Amino acid sequence: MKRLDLSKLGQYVIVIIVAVTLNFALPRLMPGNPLALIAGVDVGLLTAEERAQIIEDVGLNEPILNQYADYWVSIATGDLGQSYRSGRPIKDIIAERLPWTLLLAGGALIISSFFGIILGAISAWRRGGKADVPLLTGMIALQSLPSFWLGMLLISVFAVNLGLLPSFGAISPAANYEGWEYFKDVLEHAILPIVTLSVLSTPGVYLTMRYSMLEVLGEDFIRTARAKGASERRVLFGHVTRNAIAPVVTFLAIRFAFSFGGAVIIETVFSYPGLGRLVFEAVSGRDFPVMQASFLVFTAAVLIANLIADLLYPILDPRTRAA
Amino acid sequence: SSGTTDTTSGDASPATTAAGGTTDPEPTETTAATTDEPVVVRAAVTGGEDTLNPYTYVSGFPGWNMLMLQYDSLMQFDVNGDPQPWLAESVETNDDLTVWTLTLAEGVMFSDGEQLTVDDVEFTFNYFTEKAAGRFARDLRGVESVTTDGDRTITITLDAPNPAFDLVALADIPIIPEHIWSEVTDPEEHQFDSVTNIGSGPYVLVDYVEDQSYRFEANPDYFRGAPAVDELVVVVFADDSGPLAAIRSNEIDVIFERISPEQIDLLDALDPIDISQGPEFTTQMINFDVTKAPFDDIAVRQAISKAVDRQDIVDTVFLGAATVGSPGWVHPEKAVYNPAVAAERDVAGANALLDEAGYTDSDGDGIREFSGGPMSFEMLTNSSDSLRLRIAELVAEMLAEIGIEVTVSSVETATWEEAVWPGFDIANGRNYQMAVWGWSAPVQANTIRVAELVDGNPDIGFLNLTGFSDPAVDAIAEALLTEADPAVSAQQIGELQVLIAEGVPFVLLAYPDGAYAYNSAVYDGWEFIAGQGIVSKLSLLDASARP
Amino acid sequence: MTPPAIPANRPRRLLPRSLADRLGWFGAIIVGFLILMAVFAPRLAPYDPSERVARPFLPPSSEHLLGTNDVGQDLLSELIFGARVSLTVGIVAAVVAMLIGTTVGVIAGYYPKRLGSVLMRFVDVVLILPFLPLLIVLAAYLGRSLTNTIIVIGVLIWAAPARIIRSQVLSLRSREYVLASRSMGAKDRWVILRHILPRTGLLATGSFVRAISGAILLEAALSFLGLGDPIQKSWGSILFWAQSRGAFLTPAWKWWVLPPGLAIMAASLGFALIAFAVEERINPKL
Amino acid sequence: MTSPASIRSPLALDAPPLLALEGLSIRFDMRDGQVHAVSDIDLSVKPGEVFALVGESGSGKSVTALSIMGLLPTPPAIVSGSIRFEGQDLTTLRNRAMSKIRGKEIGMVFQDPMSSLNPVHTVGKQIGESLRLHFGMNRRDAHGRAIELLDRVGIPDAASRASDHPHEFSGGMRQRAVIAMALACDPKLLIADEPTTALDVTVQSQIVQLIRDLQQERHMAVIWITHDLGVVAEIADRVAVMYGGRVMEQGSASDVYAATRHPYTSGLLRAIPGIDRSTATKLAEIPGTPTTIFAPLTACAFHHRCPMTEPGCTSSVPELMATDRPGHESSCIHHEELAAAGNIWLDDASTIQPDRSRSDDRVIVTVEDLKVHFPIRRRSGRARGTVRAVDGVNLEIHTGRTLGVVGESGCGKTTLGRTLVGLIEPTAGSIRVDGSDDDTHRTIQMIFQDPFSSMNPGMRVRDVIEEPLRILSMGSSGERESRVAELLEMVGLPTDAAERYPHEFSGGQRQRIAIARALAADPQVIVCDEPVSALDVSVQAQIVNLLRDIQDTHGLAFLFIAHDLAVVRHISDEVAVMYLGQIVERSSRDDLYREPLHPYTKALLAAVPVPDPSVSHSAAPLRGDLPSPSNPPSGCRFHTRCPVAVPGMCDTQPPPLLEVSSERWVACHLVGSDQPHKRPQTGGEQS
Ligand SMILES: Nc1ncnc2c1ncn2[C@@H]1O[C@H](COP(=O)(O)OP(=O)(O)OP(=O)(O)O)[C@@H](O)[C@H]1O
Ligand SMILES: Nc1ncnc2c1ncn2[C@@H]1O[C@H](COP(=O)(O)OP(=O)(O)OP(=O)(O)O)[C@@H](O)[C@H]1O
Ligand SMILES: [Mg+2]
Ligand SMILES: [Mg+2]
Repeated sequence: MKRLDLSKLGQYVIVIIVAVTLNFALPRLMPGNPLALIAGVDVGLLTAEERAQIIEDVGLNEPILNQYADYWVSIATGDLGQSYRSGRPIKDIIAERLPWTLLLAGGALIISSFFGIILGAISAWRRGGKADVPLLTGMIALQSLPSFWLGMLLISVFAVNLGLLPSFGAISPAANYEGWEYFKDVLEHAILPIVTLSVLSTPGVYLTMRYSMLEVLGEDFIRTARAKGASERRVLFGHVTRNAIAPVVTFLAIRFAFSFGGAVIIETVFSYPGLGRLVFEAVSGRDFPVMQASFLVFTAAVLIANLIADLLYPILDPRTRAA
Repeated sequence: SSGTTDTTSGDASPATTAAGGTTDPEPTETTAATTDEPVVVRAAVTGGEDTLNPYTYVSGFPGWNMLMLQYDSLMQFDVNGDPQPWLAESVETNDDLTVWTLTLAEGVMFSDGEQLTVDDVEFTFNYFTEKAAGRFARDLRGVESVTTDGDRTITITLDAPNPAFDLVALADIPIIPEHIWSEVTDPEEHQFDSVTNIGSGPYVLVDYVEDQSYRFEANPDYFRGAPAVDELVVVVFADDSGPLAAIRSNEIDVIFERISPEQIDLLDALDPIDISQGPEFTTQMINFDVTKAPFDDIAVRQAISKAVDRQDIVDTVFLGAATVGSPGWVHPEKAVYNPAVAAERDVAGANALLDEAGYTDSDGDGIREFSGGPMSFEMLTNSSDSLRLRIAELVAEMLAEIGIEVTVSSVETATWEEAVWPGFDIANGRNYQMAVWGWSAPVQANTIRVAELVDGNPDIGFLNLTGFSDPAVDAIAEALLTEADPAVSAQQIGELQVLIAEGVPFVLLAYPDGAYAYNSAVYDGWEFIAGQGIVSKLSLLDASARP
Repeated sequence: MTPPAIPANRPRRLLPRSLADRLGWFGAIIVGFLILMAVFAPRLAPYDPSERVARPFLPPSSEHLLGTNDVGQDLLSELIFGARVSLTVGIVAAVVAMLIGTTVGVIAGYYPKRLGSVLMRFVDVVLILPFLPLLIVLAAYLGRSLTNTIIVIGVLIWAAPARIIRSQVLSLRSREYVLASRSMGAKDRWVILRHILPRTGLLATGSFVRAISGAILLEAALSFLGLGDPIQKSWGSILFWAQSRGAFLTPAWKWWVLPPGLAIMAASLGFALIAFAVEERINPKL
Repeated sequence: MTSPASIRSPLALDAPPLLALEGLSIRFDMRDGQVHAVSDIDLSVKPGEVFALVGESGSGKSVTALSIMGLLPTPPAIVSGSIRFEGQDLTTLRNRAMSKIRGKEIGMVFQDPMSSLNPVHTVGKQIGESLRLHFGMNRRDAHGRAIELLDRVGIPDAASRASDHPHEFSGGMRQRAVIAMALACDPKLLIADEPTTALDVTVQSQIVQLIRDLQQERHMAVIWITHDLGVVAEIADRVAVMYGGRVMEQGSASDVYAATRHPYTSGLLRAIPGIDRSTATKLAEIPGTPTTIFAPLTACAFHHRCPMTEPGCTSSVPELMATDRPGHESSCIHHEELAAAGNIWLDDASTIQPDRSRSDDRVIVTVEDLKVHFPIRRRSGRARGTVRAVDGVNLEIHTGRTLGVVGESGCGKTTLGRTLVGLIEPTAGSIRVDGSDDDTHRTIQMIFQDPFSSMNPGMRVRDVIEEPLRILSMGSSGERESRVAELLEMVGLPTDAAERYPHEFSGGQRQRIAIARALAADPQVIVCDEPVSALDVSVQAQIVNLLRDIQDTHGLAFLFIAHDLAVVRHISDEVAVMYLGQIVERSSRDDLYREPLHPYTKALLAAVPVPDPSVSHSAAPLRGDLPSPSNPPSGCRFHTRCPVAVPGMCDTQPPPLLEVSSERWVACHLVGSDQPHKRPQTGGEQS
């Protein structure tokens, strides 16, 4: 592998700086304040001094630039501070939430890439054929489904009416399963949200794959491969798919990062204890440190995904390797 | 009020629960017959409440209610919402309600086996006073001293008469163990867990997964007898529809949140699911900025109050599951309610009022004008409460009939709060014209708190969000706060209701009922406390142990 | 560098495109139908959707084909009028997005060095912006109204078209006819207005239609989360009410939840199909 | 290096044909019409012979080749007739059986070597693939064999290059690799579809040489597809000329060239500028342009453009007929008259071009020490080096005269031209334009190579031609309109063309529009960057003649950039030869072509194919490929490829461009007045 390009790195740095600044500014630009959250209950009963004390305790009275500088320091030291609401270190909170979101996003990534790539390949290979038309139409239709609606309907059908799967949460509450039981429990809870996320992201993979395949199919070297006497199978797997996969992988990387953001709706619908729900709650309560930290995680996810895509691309497509 | 309760029934003697007419065999009998078949109840809440220590719970409801499963207060609400002796066997006061003398019950243990003593009570009062934390410190304002006398007597001296001290403090404050908390110097920073979640209450929090679940185990040595429910699992949902799905799919057994009105009949119709319903003291009202034209004109406010059809709101929005709002603030279920202020819808009267006061539609577009232009206002609601949104829509429809145009603006909750109550301090003024607003149950539960809502002096009327000011109202409100004689106090409240109905500091529309859904096959001993609902230790104790 | 054998008059238009065309027409029919519905809503709808015409929570009947909602408004009428708001928001938000996206894309593509890479970094940032707080911030400063929902959606979705248009402009700016124009002394303004923009237009059409499809979905999601304007009768807000009044779990889902969901899907699908057909046509390689 | 081919018997002329196409027709059924790409042709290829299929763009050559390989997309292609390979009808074979023949029995080389290699696999793997497919070789053996093959096709250091990816190869190396791939299984028939068209003349002659050697070594049959009659003359045993999906003429190479029996063939041959043709006359044109056949033929496909057309030509489709020579067939019903008459083409070729005296011209553009350097950027945008595209060029352009610029691909011709018109900022040096106002754009205009992409497809022809006038704010709209009409007439297009769109025109017509546009602002200099290299030979002549006419009537100066030395010779007054961003020789046209002085010029000229099979060609004149312009060789940039380079001098000191005789500049240590003893033989005395 070639070392990472410096100017590319510089661009990442710029994006990070701007994104972090926005992450800092957005919560503070929002109307409302975190007082109620920090004070706990019945904020109306506080005296003015008590209010001031609370604000001072969390450092919100400091000049905005100092707060901004502190935020950078906290990022640099990896200490993301404490939640206003629970007072717990945000590192711990994120460490608890992230695996669940990763499970959903990862599960959906695997499922949607599996179906998306295979179906996309079939569709492109038999373009305009019996499989392509319904697949294409169906995928575009799936892409048009409102995600929350789909999630709610799935709950309604599979959890409420059929009673097959749990409707909420990541594990059965307070069940304390172990080993295989635990695994099964987690799986059962993850099925509906993963299916919802997958239904939403498969069409994108499919369309990218189909498009990419069609483009490769039009290339001269496919004709060369046939002229060599390669069978259709071999052409498909040895030449077409291999060449078509690079854009799909890039798409998947980005898609994976964005499913973090998409998790907000899905995790709310399924009461799933991931990062998306954390953000939603932090935003409603103006839990500044949690908001900042989780935006940071989102930003990092997108940047890392981009980076991975950038690093993978030359492996998948030798033309882009530095000469 | 004072009274004593027999505390000897500590070891759970089997007793029949209220006739619930369930298909199940009588639950406690089952418990007795097969002791290895514990009663487990799974409850749902919306939004986490954190670690449920006195400094870390989040909301007044159901956070405080869940907190109090682990702790006890000196007094305990009964089904009517009145405080009754609890940890304190007896509660006595002097005539001007400044000295409260309590006798502690015997043999009360914390869940770690330590005895609960008067020292713990004294410690608790001092601790909450010193370590500022909103709710309980405020309760204790005005406490001059707390002294103990022997093993069982505690004397609390107040600097001024406080007729509601039992309600706001004695029945509200959890007694915390000195041997744990004396080492906690900074409770805001301190993190709690099941080791330090030590109380004397009927339950022990044994398991907590943030934003997912709580598991409470019954305290078999509870001083009022072992609870009827052996294990309570509280599941945290992200939104209101999650619990509704889960109770249908049999994944939970009770919802610890009020269900919305349309669900009442639907859920009740399902088989093992029953509904416990009763009056609650939450409110739905219209606020306006009384300091600005035209709401500074009493005629306009009165016209609005006359023009709204409270019954229609109760019928349409709450499908009947609410009480029509009293223009005088006090809930009709309350003893001190003054029936003379009952609301009558009178559109013609409202129009006449406005015409008289000079608000006419001079350009014929159906909207009246005032000095500042057309009477066209924005009414804020918070988008997370859909019933409030509907109320706003209906009010807009109703006010259109008197030539006032209302545009409903639904905003996210914090934004709405910030506009109506900037920084939660009325000194910051107001940034709205009209808003649908509501107070939580405690404000209504303690009737004399009405002073906080209407007094023109910000120190007293710190919940006076509309900026209302009327010397007559102020005078009565302030007198009310220290009135020791219940009869006089009732008289004053009666007058105040009339003044409020006339002065219209806000337009009270309705008091929504509380309705709770539960699976009666699993447990049906739920007790509805007036004004508070079913989420309380009472629901989980044997009927005989309830006050 | 100079393969001389550029195939003369190879008929590009002769390639078979029937599938894309058929799908495109299918999409156009759906969209046409929905637009007619929106335009003639006052005539088609049996009732005024904002008027309480019957008891709340009525199941379907001959008077109210889809029953009534939680305050007794006719659901069918809401659905029909909902097309107005949903389509308007979708289309106008897409216009906003395209205006921003095209401007940024064209400038970034035409000046790819400094200005362009700065702009593209900006696009990157927009793509990773946490949209929930952004939305609340925008709504707080702009107030809550249909116009602002439109602006918010537009601001959220312009980045994708900007990227596509930029890459198109990058390739256009080195086309020989652009070089020809510049060799005649054309200023950037001339080249952009006369050559780049008109040629980008076609591609932008595809992005535009796709953006409409996305904007309709986004409007529905925002309304559903209560971040739109639930007072407006859009399909998303019908679902918001259905959700907040528990209709997903009751038999009412059949007449309260399904129809608006399908309407959103149909609208989004219709535009997506048109976009697909348009893009397929533009790309001669496929 | 034993190959199975060595067992095969030598060429047997009377042997049964290896491949026989009988009644082959190929049609494309599209939704909005049919294209009749090939109509009922019969062809046969004997074992071991080189059979050339010649014709202009769209004549059906590639389609024919693909149908032999069974690689036409069906649908939309519909193939009828039979294709017999060793007696077996390939059209009846299923795909599976066909893949056993593809690659093993018949190998194929495609035109564009870059796109015919799979970018993600190494070159060695791709060559080994057919061995593994057909001989079941294991990975290691296949790789070893691939290295041998690469070595055989002349890739230096084959063992290490085999694990490179295609993008790491230069154009010429890629084509060698593709050839190695096609030959891997030692096929009996090699089909080469325009294998040299994308390559420089220098590389082209290397490849031609290579295939000829391989063909003789292995006794395989080759079908060589090309539009370039020059290349064919060097290699083919037999030739078939196609037009409009029909075979026009077929016979041995010498017969087809020397005793042409079809008007189309003779027209083509005359239209080729030729390196040794007289430049005093105009090029011979074939009027009209090749067209696509949308309906079944009912007449001779060529009758629209043929000077001999008479009713007999349109009454039926003429079949191939035997001519007066054995094995030579023609489909022209007049072939006997042709045999008698010789040339039937209207003799515009005898039109004498006006002679240009040098007395009345003046220098209009002076370029001094021009340098254009490009930073090389990665995908990420970071600079990683510099391409010295133009590196110190001095020249003058004279009014009314043409300066031709030649050189291999990538030597900086285009960059030079674009810098002149202001498209590229020079890195150093100056461009001075005399006798004009400050706006150089009014003085210098440009014509681009690709007539398809140089016009905005969304604009009407009128807008296209008007554009420079509007940009330079010249004339009122009325004046502009009449100017457009005037220009259209000048370039030989009907006035109603103004309202139509560029895509409605053929390549040649579009290039006329481009010329009209360049003339619109009445410039004094026009930079023509490969203006005819995208055009068919028959049309190319029309455009070259048009340019000359316009120059004569308007006294314009041209900078004429081309890689085709014959075309440059025909149009230029003076020629500059570029190598790696520098001019290595500059001289008057006649001197240069008669007596090239610089070894590079000589090599270029030697590589030009001559459309005459009787002229035998010398071996490939130049070694290797053009070095990278980002890292040019030290000293004389040409020393790495120069056959006469003197070590110690040429590789250390850069030779200056010296005026070796009047109006003649050469940059070579071995040429020049100061070193007469080292002057190469050909560099005769100049006065
Ligand atoms: N914009 C550019 N950026 C970087 N390198 C360039 C650029 N334009 C041209 N080059 C490089 O400069 C060199 C000269 O290119 P140029 O196009 O002038 O050659 P040419 O002689 O016209 O070749 P051809 O005959 O193939 O047109 C080549 O190596 C080319 O890759
Ligand atoms: N896949 C296809 N679909 C439709 N028409 C085609 C297709 N391939 C070729 N044709 C048509 O068939 C005719 C012959 O094309 P062919 O590629 O054989 O020409 P050629 O002689 O090889 O020309 P060139 O020199 O441009 O390669 C042309 O008119 C072309 O438009
Ligand atoms: Mg008016
Ligand atoms: Mg008016």
